[in-house]
Amino acid sequence: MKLHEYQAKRVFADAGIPVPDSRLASTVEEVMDAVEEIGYPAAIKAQVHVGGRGKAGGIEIATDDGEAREAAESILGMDLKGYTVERVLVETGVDFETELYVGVTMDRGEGEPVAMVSTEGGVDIEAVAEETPERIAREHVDPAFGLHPFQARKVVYEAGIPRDVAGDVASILSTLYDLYESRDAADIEINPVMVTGDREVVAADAVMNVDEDALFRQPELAEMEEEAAGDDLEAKADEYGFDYVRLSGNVGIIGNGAGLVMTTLDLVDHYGGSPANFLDVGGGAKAERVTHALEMVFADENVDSVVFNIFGGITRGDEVATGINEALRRFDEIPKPVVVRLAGTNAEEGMEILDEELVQVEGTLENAVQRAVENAQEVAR
Amino acid sequence: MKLHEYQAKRVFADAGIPVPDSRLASTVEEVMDAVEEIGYPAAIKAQVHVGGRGKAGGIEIATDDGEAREAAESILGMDLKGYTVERVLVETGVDFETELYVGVTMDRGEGEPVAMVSTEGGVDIEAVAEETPERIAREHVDPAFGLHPFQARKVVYEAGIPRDVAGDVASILSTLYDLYESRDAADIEINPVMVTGDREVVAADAVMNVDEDALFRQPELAEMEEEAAGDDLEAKADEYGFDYVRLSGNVGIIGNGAGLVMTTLDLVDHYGGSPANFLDVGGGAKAERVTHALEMVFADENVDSVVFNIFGGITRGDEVATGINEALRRFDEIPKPVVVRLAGTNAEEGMEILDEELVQVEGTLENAVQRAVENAQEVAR
Amino acid sequence: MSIFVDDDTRVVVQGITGGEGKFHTEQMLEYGTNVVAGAVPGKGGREVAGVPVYDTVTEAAREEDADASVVFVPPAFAGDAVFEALDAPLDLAVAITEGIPTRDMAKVNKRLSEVDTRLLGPNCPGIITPGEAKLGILPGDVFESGDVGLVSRSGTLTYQVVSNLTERGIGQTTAIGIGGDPIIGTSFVDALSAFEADPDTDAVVMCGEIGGEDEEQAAEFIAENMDTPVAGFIAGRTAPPGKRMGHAGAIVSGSGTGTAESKIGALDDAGVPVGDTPDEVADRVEEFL
Amino acid sequence: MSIFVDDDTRVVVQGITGGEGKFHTEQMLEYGTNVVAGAVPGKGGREVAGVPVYDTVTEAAREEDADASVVFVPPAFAGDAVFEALDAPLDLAVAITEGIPTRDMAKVNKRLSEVDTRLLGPNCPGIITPGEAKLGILPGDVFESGDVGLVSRSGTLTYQVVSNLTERGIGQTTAIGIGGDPIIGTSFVDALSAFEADPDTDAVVMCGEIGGEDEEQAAEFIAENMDTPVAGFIAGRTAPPGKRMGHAGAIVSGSGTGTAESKIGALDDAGVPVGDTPDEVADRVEEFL
Repeated sequence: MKLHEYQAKRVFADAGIPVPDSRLASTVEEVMDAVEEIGYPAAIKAQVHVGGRGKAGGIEIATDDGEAREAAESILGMDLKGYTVERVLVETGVDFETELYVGVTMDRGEGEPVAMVSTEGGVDIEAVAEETPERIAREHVDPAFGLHPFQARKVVYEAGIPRDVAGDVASILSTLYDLYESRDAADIEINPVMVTGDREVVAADAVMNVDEDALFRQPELAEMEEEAAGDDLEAKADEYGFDYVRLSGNVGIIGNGAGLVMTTLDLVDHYGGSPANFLDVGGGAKAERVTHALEMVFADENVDSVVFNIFGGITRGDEVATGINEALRRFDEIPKPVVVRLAGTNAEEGMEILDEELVQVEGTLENAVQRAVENAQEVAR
Repeated sequence: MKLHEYQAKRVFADAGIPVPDSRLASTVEEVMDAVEEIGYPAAIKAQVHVGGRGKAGGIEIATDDGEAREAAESILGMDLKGYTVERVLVETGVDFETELYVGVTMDRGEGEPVAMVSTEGGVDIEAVAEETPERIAREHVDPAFGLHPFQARKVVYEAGIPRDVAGDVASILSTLYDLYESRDAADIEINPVMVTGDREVVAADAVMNVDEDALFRQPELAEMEEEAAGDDLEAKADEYGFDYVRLSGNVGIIGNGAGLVMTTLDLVDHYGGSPANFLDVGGGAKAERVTHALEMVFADENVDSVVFNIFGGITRGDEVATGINEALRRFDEIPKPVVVRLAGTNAEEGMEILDEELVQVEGTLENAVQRAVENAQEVAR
Repeated sequence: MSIFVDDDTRVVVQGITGGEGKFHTEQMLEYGTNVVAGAVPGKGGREVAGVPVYDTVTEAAREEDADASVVFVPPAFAGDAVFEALDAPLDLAVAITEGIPTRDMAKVNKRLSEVDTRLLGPNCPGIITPGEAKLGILPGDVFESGDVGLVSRSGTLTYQVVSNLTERGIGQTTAIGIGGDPIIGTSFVDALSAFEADPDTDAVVMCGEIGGEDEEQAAEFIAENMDTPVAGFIAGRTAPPGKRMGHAGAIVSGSGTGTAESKIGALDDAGVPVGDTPDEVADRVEEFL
Repeated sequence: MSIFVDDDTRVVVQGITGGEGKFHTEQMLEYGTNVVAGAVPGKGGREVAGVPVYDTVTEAAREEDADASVVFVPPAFAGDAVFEALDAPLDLAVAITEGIPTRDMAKVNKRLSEVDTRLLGPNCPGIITPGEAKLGILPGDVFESGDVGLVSRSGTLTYQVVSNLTERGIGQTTAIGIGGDPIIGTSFVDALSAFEADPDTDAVVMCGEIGGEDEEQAAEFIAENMDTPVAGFIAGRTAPPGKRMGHAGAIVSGSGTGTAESKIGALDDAGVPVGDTPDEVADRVEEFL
């Protein structure tokens, strides 16, 4: 779960990391009130979950009321890569000399968190990591001990941070690690940390992703979660607790288990079709979940055909079959042809339960996918 | 640094450990107000730093006003093993079925904390440890990870705590370990944890010793420290920052370094004398500290003779000699004969500085101690 | 022969009194697995499916001589349950639980480096040595005893590939789901190395997926250390970058690492034929035998 | 020969810019110790007594090829400083600092079990190989090169016993103060075992004190593993139970463990003569040679 910049900055500021003075605003008038309080120059920054806000026109610097109003009017309500901007953060413009990068994430290869510091702040850090990895100093952290103070200093000095701000940057990194650990962050970063002319350090941006699996013990952060904006179907999937990704093709795919669903997508592609989505109903899916899954895929207007691929371990074929029948009986007419393939636990019972007036039953994965691809081609024709 | 029961209970209660309702009282009237609020039966418990309060008459149970007043009058102001009782804790009497023991301390052999649980609560746990060690279940804790929840459960079940309260006792132990760790305790225990008829668990006593070396980062606990009651000289030593222990003999001993001072004590004994104290002026002792040390030892009326034994590493012989001269010149007459032996860094310079009108100088430890013992025997004669 | 588990493995089920714990204990017993105890704090003294329950894993291991556990404990408590298995100590812990916070698994991972216990998972279907023992939730009747080892990051994909093998009469020595999380105990390399050492395993199937670099490391290991032939499958060829495909580990990062192309390329370089479909994997295996 | 340090040892001083750090750096240099660097965060680029200062121990070790450190950092930061020395990694860290919180040392102790670095101390006077190198605060002119190893929990007592030896012309291979805290790095057994392996050490003096069970363990080790003769001294015979005698570790517990009697008895049983006075210890050593 990704926090908005303004939310992450609140978390950082509460932990003692210096951030610029700022106000959240959702109308032009609120923006004007905010700039009156904080003065100029002021940054007006769209609060949406998309990368590259700046380049896309989501961040403006205003030096007077006219510019502030113009920026507010242009940003509020704008469409930023499919997301409507409903709020902006109005923030004191920081007069900086240099921009640094500080972050903590999980190195999954090592199974350990890694703290990162670079003097290449203010730019796309993934590009730096790709092109000049030596410009990012890294320090692995033993998760049982946490980040030792000496490690924070070490990585800061190895990154080449100037000595006069090294202590402050190390202190920000230590706090960032403490937040990473205590707030169950998946990753957490400040890009840039701005260094001002009088050698103060300020967190000019704030990124924090929270481990979804740990939200149960982070009630304050869980409260910050919003209904996923943007795609209605992805919001719906969140509500149902499905792993769902919308894609651009026309073959709807439902299955159980991430690997098998991915494989089904790959096979659709392999047999000349194009997947419309990834939808994993999860283990032990009961009839109701199956119904919800079918409803979701039918609701996607791009979908011309559906393949339903269940290999039962925990999930039982008879329950899936019942769910499919139930879901489909609600329709006067089946909106899109559905191919079902059941295997594993209680698969035979399931096959018998399935109503062949409603669905096409196939015995192998390959056949099921091929038939669904053909169905889609027919509908599209 | 040892907390009083009432202080430790406040720390425990703030952390969520159930404790009986209680009030602190320093007059009989305050005791009567307290019992009116909390009702009967009430325990009235002397708040002094001595073990075995109960046996020594420092704890009484009152079932009515008459008994409460009588207990308050007898306990407040009483002398308990040399300490005057100035405060009592007035506490709801708990109607218990069984008494358990729960504690955490450092196992120095392993260099790891150890959590301990026993069904033998309410008695002298050191006696249990001595006589029936198998009645105390122990679980070592990896200090990098802390006490895992499973470890708390494991040690509780292995101690034979009844299943219906095991979860609650494990939870108290987990909290106790968190306090041990976060509050820099040297040891921490509840003896007894009382189990009531309706299977509630309550911390009926509370012991917490804090690592003196960590008080700098425990400001709340440091505030609870009082001037050491009881021995005025030990209080004075605290003030000066000396390691000082008062003993029963008549040869005053000042030295630098714990091992060497202990050895000086042992030699006094070896040569037929009896040490009056252990006083370590520490490393790098300057003239002022030496002066304070001499004043302290002279102030002990048991002392008939003093031996001053310095082997300089950090500590320099010339500075010590200057301090001795300064301290002794303040007296019209030297109250007790002082033998000085200097060795190590700048020892020769020191020997030259020493005023032989004030002190007797010896070149070896053995000679110095023998002479001090003789001096004491002469004075005592 | 087999790796990691066989009919001598004595299993304790952590969380045996929960819905899934109970259901799969019955399934495991029915399969013939030697389930000797359950462990649930506060539930000691009961029985589930005829299996005695203890309050702690230590007690279960001591009283019933258990050497392996299957963890069905809910995610909030599962990290602690794995620590308990490592402490007992057992030889093997199989963590079925999905959704354990990463922070908890990072600490488990650290402890794993200090002990001898093998962890499978979390978020895995378990392990099966057909005809001898299954520890986990795999549907037993898909598997058949034989000569092929299988290791996979995914549960249902494992069943799919195994069914393609079994249908052709190709049985398995042992099949292992290592789990789809970013931090797991046993890796591809660990499993491959055990299969290489097993004289009865004549070929191995490795089912990878997008995300991470475990498949690339496995390819390197195979090229350098394995004589036993390996066939591969990689799920997620059509997955777009930046989208998490169900498994917490299955994500192609924006910077291009973790792609199916990279993994398939690495396996190709190591001489591992990669099937385009599960059935093609079975073709490759058939050619080996 | 010698143990742990010699004239090849390249030393970094942690906390070199502080009062004690600076004073003892000068003393160490004067003694001939190969002090090659200092490490103090934020003070990189300076010089102290002609020695270059770095911001981190890692940098100091890399740039000056240091393999040992002496820690003069204040107690609140000394635990972290030791971790830094272990991480660099150095072969030896000597922690002079007194008063490090026990919680910090418990964590250091855990890390010590995971690395190869040797820690001496904390709360110790250091180590000296007479004529070659001293790391710490020991007064160099008390020591004399020779054939006797010495290990002690106490600083000034070490100087006392050594001066009794030196006065008789008995020199030392290496003298080690292991420190008076409850949790220390190198133990008596560690030091004794190194002396036993050193062909130039013909006899060893071990100065213990009340508290803990290290002397008892040492006695057992001597009886089972040592051919080199050992003479002992135990301080604190007259200490009453329950009173802490200066050192945090020097306390006879109420339950009777840690007494001088127990330690002297154990050494007697191991065939180690225990002197009543430091001079008597020198007598025993003289008899060995």
